[in-house]
Amino acid sequence: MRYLPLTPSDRAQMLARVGVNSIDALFQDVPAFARFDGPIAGLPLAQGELAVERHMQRLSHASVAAGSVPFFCGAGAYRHAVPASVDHLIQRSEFLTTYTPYQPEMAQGTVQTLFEFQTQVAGLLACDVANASMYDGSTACAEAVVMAARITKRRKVVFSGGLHPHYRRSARTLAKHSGLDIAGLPIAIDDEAAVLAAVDQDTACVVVQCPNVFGTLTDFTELARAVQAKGALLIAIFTEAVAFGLVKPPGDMGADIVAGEGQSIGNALNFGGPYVGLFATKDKYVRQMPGRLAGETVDADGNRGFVLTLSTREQHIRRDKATSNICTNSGLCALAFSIHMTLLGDKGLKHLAQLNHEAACETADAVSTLEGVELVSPSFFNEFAVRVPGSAAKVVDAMAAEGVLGGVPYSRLRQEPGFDDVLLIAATETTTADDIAALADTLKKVI
Amino acid sequence: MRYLPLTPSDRAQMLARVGVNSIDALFQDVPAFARFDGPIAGLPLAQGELAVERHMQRLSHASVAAGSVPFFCGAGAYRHAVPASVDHLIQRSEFLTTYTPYQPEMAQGTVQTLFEFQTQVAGLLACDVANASMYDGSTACAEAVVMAARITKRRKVVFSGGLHPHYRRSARTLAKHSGLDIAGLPIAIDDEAAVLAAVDQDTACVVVQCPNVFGTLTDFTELARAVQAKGALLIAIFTEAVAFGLVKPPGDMGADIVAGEGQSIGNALNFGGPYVGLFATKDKYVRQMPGRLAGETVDADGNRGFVLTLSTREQHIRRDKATSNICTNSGLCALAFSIHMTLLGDKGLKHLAQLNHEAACETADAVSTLEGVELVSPSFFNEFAVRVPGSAAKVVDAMAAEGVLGGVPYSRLRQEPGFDDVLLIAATETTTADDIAALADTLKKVI
Amino acid sequence: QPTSLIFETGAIDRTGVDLPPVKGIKPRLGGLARTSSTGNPGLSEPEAVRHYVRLSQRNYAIDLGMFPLGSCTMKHNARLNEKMARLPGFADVHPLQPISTVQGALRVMDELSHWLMTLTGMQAVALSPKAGAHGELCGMLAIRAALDARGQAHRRRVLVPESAHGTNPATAVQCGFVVDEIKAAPDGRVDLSDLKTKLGDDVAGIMLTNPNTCGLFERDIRIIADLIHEAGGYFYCDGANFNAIAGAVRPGDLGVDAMHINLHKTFSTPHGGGGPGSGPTVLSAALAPFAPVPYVVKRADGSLDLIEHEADSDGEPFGRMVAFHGQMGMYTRALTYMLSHGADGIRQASEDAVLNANYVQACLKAHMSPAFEGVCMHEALFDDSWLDGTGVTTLDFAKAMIDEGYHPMTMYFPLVVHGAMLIEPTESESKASLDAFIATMTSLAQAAKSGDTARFTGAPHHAPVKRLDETRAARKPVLKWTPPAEISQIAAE
Amino acid sequence: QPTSLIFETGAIDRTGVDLPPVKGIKPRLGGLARTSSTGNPGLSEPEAVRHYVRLSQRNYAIDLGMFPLGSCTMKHNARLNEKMARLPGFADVHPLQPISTVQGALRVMDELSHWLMTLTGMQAVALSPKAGAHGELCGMLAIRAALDARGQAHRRRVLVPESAHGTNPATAVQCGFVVDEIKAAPDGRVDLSDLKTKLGDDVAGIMLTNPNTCGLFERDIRIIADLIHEAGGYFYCDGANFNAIAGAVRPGDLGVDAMHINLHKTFSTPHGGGGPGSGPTVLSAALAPFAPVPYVVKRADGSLDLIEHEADSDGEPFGRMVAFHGQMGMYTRALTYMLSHGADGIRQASEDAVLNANYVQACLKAHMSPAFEGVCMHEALFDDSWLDGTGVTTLDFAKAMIDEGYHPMTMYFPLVVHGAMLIEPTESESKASLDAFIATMTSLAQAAKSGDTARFTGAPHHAPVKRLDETRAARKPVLKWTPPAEISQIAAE
Repeated sequence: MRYLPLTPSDRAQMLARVGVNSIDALFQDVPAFARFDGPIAGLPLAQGELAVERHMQRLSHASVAAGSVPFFCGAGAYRHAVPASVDHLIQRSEFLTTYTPYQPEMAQGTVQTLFEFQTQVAGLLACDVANASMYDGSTACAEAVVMAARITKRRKVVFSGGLHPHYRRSARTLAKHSGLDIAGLPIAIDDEAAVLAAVDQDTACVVVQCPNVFGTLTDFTELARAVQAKGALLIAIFTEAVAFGLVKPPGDMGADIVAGEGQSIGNALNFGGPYVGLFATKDKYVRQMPGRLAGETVDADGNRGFVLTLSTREQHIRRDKATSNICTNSGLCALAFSIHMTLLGDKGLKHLAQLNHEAACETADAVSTLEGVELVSPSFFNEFAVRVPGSAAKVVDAMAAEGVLGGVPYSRLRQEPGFDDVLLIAATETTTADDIAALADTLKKVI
Repeated sequence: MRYLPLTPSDRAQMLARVGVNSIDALFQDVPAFARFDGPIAGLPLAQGELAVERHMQRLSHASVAAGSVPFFCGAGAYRHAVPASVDHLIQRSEFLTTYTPYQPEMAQGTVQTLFEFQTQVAGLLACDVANASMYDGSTACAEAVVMAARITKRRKVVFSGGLHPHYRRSARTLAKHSGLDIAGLPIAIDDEAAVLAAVDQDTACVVVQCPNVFGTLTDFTELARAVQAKGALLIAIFTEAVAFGLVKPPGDMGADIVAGEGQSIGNALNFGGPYVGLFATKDKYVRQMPGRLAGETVDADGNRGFVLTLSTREQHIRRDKATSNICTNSGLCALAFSIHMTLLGDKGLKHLAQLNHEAACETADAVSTLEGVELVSPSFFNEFAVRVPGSAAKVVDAMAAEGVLGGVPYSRLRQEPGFDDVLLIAATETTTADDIAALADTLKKVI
Repeated sequence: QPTSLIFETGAIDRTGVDLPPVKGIKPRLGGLARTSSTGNPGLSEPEAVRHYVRLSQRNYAIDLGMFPLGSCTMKHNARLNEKMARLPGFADVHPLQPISTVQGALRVMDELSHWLMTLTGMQAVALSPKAGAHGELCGMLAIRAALDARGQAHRRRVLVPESAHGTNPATAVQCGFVVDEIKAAPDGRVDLSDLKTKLGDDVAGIMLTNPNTCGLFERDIRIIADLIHEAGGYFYCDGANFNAIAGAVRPGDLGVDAMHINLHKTFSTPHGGGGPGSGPTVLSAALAPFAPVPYVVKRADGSLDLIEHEADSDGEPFGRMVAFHGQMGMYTRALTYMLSHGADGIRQASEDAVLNANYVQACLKAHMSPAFEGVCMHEALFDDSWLDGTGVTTLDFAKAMIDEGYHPMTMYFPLVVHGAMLIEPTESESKASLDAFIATMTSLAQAAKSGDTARFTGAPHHAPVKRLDETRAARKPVLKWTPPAEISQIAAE
Repeated sequence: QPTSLIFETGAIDRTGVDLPPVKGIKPRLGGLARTSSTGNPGLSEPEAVRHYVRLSQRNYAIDLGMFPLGSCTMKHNARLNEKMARLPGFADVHPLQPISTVQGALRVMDELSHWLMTLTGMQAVALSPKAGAHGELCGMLAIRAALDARGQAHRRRVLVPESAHGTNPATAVQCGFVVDEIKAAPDGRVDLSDLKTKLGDDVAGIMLTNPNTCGLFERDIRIIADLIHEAGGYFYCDGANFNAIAGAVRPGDLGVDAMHINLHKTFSTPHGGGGPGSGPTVLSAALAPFAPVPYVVKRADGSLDLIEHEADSDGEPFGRMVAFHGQMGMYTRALTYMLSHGADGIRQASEDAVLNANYVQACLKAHMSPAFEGVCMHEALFDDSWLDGTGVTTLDFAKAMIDEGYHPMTMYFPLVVHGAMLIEPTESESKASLDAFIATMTSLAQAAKSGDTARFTGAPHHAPVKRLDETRAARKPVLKWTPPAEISQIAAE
């Protein structure tokens, strides 16, 4: 077996050194009834690289790759062009096959890149401080909610109707079992600010999203002040990080905690994962923040170095008193994010965001002029919602049959009366004029 | 421009430091008539990564990839499965973006791998010594011929009729202009040993091939003795390095110089290049060998280290007295070869060779039983020749139209009366039973 | 050459990407345009590549040498797995494409599920958890959902051995449980009598690692499972050490109700400096109805479907843990690993891992003090009693290993052993590699005993940096780069 | 941890590949089965990966820092180029597939040819040469074929300036020419009067590098071209330094008849530790009929064809230089580079390369002695007169640069300058990088002058190995590994 260096003679020598006759002697503590004689049945035996690759290639070909067709899906995951150097660099052995940097003296590469990542994320979101990443945007949202409850020592959570349903559902799962009460507001295309009405003296936080799941942009500045005046925290969620090259960032609106998805920058679609959760907050809340943090320090010679820090918040030190049970971040995805950000810089990011917005504007014009199609997002960045005649899910399936991946029906995220006809359409810098024409033609044909 | 770090303000500062007003001042020695004001006309301007990738993808799609169809082409280039780790490792910055190891203290990675490569090649070919690679098999063959002339101080070169026509033609080009006389024997499927009859007191070397271009295997042991008895050298050529996992290697037959193609191990088809020429000889001829050599030495502390050596043979030292004008080897392809060899080991190589031979035997059985198809190679490793009714080139084109790349017509290599109907068919470990069935079915259909 | 931060070398007007010109279309941002700078400088591509390549060389990695990290399982990461994960049918597929266009991706999930259920002997698997701790959360939430479904919401006490990973108690608390610790017996295993005294009708279950964090197989595992089940609780098994028994023993046969599987340990998806991981959770028949969405089901015509919305009626699953469907990129890598090894190779890997650990223990026991007698599983555990009087601590010893070119072993864990040193070589190390490691450890041990304390207390001496001041970092945290101008401004104020 | 050879760590019965079982088919080898061992041991994949990753870290690379190597042009190698070269339509295509199935590959060759001809202002291009020296061979063979065709086979003398690359005289000799050296004038350029005395009716042509190897543009290039043409010879231009003028000046306008282009220099295909390179040769109208096969032609229907067999009648091309069609993998990388830069970017790159060299020269001229007055092109050339009396040689100085984290500049070349140090920063270096380099060079120069000779003569001190004994290696060459048993046997005999 190509991955196992021991030869039969190695094994014999080593067993002799251990002083046992057979490998079975090392499994002596396993109850006899549970021991197998040979390989477990029902599974294939070892295969060479060529055979395995053939199998995986067959499976790969059984899906439609986004890049092979006109493509307009978003709703929390976005197809962007990632420079080739990003994927090359994250595959370097020293990044790919290293461990969590608990031994910082031999992991400065990882810790310094995390420190740079934190700085970039804080800058992007206009927040005081960011952590070294979370699993993804949805779990970051869930952690933000329980963090707000910890800070405020209150038990009620208010979700806006514009929040991505998967985020709402994931946060609800964690919050409910942390003993919190959930107040979910009705689904609404443009009513983020309505959360204020639901805030009372029990409210730990309100959770809003911008751009929201329908693409709508809302300025939370006033809302944040009002919420904070009632002793609650404003949590601002996002699913498209590229937006903040062009759109006012949540930190500039006064959000207390900002959490969202960083996949758009540096990371592929990957059928939903792995992604990279971004998480930022105000300085004053840093010790209540979940997840890893890299910090600057000095070594014994006084030279600058970086370490993981504030780990007394974490499970491996605090056990049942930890701020979270998390013991993994999304390190390599965070590195990809950071490298892509470094290549973009402020200038490139703004340019990229502009291209995204223009592609979406052109797409919106092309589809909203079709008979029966109504643009319902009052404002948007690179994704917008339209209402189509009948079921959006059926329209999407019909377009797929024509070779166009024309967007995501809202019903895919949440089955809600009155929203069956809502179709979410995203465009990015990868969208071409031909793609837009194909979308409009196909949409016209199938409705 | 993403690859150019200087900003406009950098340029202005630097021009000031140099003490000139503009970049044009630095081009002052260029005659005015030859200077352009702006970009040269007739070429596109800079494009982003996405646009370039789209263009190259379009070009890529305009060819039929070997892996996408039943595939039986050989004739000097072979499709083998290369482990994923090989391509990963050669893309490491430290291998990919480093220079010729003229400063060995900061290039031990490269020089040591070349030393290991030389050892592996010498072992594979059963020769005393191998160099650090040549451009490819055909140029290695050409260099072998002029090296033999240098050693023997004779002027006549005898080419067997089983030598790959491209090799014969390339060697002829160099030999002719080095003042040598060429004696090319008639094309023959199984007549390698006939070269002996052409040897006289003027003969520097005879050039034979095993497996030859028709797949035929010949034992040169007696021939080598006879040729050497006449004061000439035997040069043994090969185009499929995997063969020597199963076939008696030329060193074991007493060849004086062995040269051939190493592409099969570690390297892709690449439409013909880059490949990696293997070159080996007897110890006594080492100072007449062209190309780079890595050798063992010690450093100032007495520790083992490796350097390029015997460079007094080379052009950068000897100029017009050099053994060759070569100043490049095929370093990265040699590294790929060496890594793949390291993974295979003697055991894996023999196993791989066996699989190749068996695939070829099965393919030969499947096609030679077809009405009108005659197997003409008396023996073979993983490639054999058949005669088909009419033009082999037309048969191949007809099969291609059916989606099968069914081999190489000999006429593609050399247009020779009596050989129009010869088709060369190669199989490797990548050939499946389905591929063989498709070849037989399609061949039957088109003849 | 020193390693600067990108903020020190980059420029705010420089970029390493080329993009087509913007068209100047009238924005539809509802007036919400960004006015502030991100403050993030750009680098040209050559500068960026050099920055990250240089930084990478300040890391140690499994491709450079051994990580004898108990409980963390740093094994070889095959490049084939990386290549497969990047195939367009996996990497370039959107999670919300129509189901008809993602059949290949669903097949990956379905095949992976089959492997996981077969290897564990369990009835169901929830793939979506994003990491080991997230998988624990999944399993404990399923237990809570099952208890609630049978009207036993009062069962809120979870038994956790004192040797457990920190994630165990943290997870239990995050699910609304309270933690009750079980003592360890002198042989490093669960103290059965202590366990018995802790049982009661408020017990929700037990969280147990097997092989446990002392590297020992819990001989009484079936008895423990039966006791818990008789008491009305569920048996959660922490799967971090599944790699010791994968292919050889099925946890389902031992009475386990839920277990997460670290794809990044047992099935070798790369650690990547701390993630992304993946923590699918297998479930017994009793807990199977409480799996979260999404999950893959087979339709009558053989095609696959994805259930993404919670059922309304029976089962009452606890909901959704994450957006989309989990770590597809890890599924493809793990499946590639499984297909490569096969059932036979996975078993052989487990056996080699156990053999390697026992070999290390046998060779080092004359120089260091094993925490427990007898053979171990895939980890060899030592305490620090052999360092008594040397003036060298476990930490010092670990840092000195860095100077010898090794990543330190896991230290001070499990907590039940004083100054613990937990060594897990994994099956990826050759005998020659183990012999070199053993020679180094032996020589270090001799140096420690011979009074050469400076070699240890000052270590590392030969790493890219000297020992870092972690206390200073935590006391006044500097968590992002601040422009020098701003720093001096703050200082001046 | 020391770096062993694979022969020391591998085992003859170990392998790092898994292959399906053989079937036991009766062999058809004509009795020619191998009986000897190759002697090559195998490594499992984890061992092999670790071996090569460790070894790689003993290399310096452009991704780690600057290579100020005059004439060798180590610039940034974009990863996009690597990615494109691996697309299946380029990498997984056989050179002898039917022409109808390789239209995309031929398009790459056709587009690359268009770029090369347009940038050089030449009429034809032979793509197949495998490297720069091979391209020289191609150009000189074309000249020989042209001379033969016009019945002037007696023209066998080739004029080569004494500052030329070693490949120039070596190539000329390999083509059956004799070499006649031309002196350099005090300003570092061709001595026109010496040239004139060397002309005659046995002159085949001149081989000239421009910008020349002193980093200077040959001002009189057009005069030289005219003189050679009037004398009945051809003008071969060594294109190694084309990167100084690409996109700004067309060699065809200067009277060049043939020039090879190093795709691995000017167009940034990676050096790979010494190859593979690629050396397409552009030809003037006079030499175009003498291009070797193969070449791409356009058919009436717009599709492409490949001419692979020599014409029989007119032109009498000199034949074929290589099997198949040259370095496709390099064509795709170079074309990707060209498309990325565009005509504007290529010009800008040349200008930046020249600016960077002049900046280095301007900053260092106070500390080191420039070989010539005035501005330079893309290389700054210094002699060693400033080291007089310090006891430090150019070689020592170069080795000391290694300790500072830099690859040495090109040294002792060109031969016309004593103790030459030829510095080519390329356009890939940022101003910050140049400033750091200048500071290091300045400080080293001051150290040399201050008498700190040990720092230089013992250098390198901080590389993976100390200075290596090259004499010993050449005196009794050890060119492959021999098993210790064999060595002791030899010693015993």
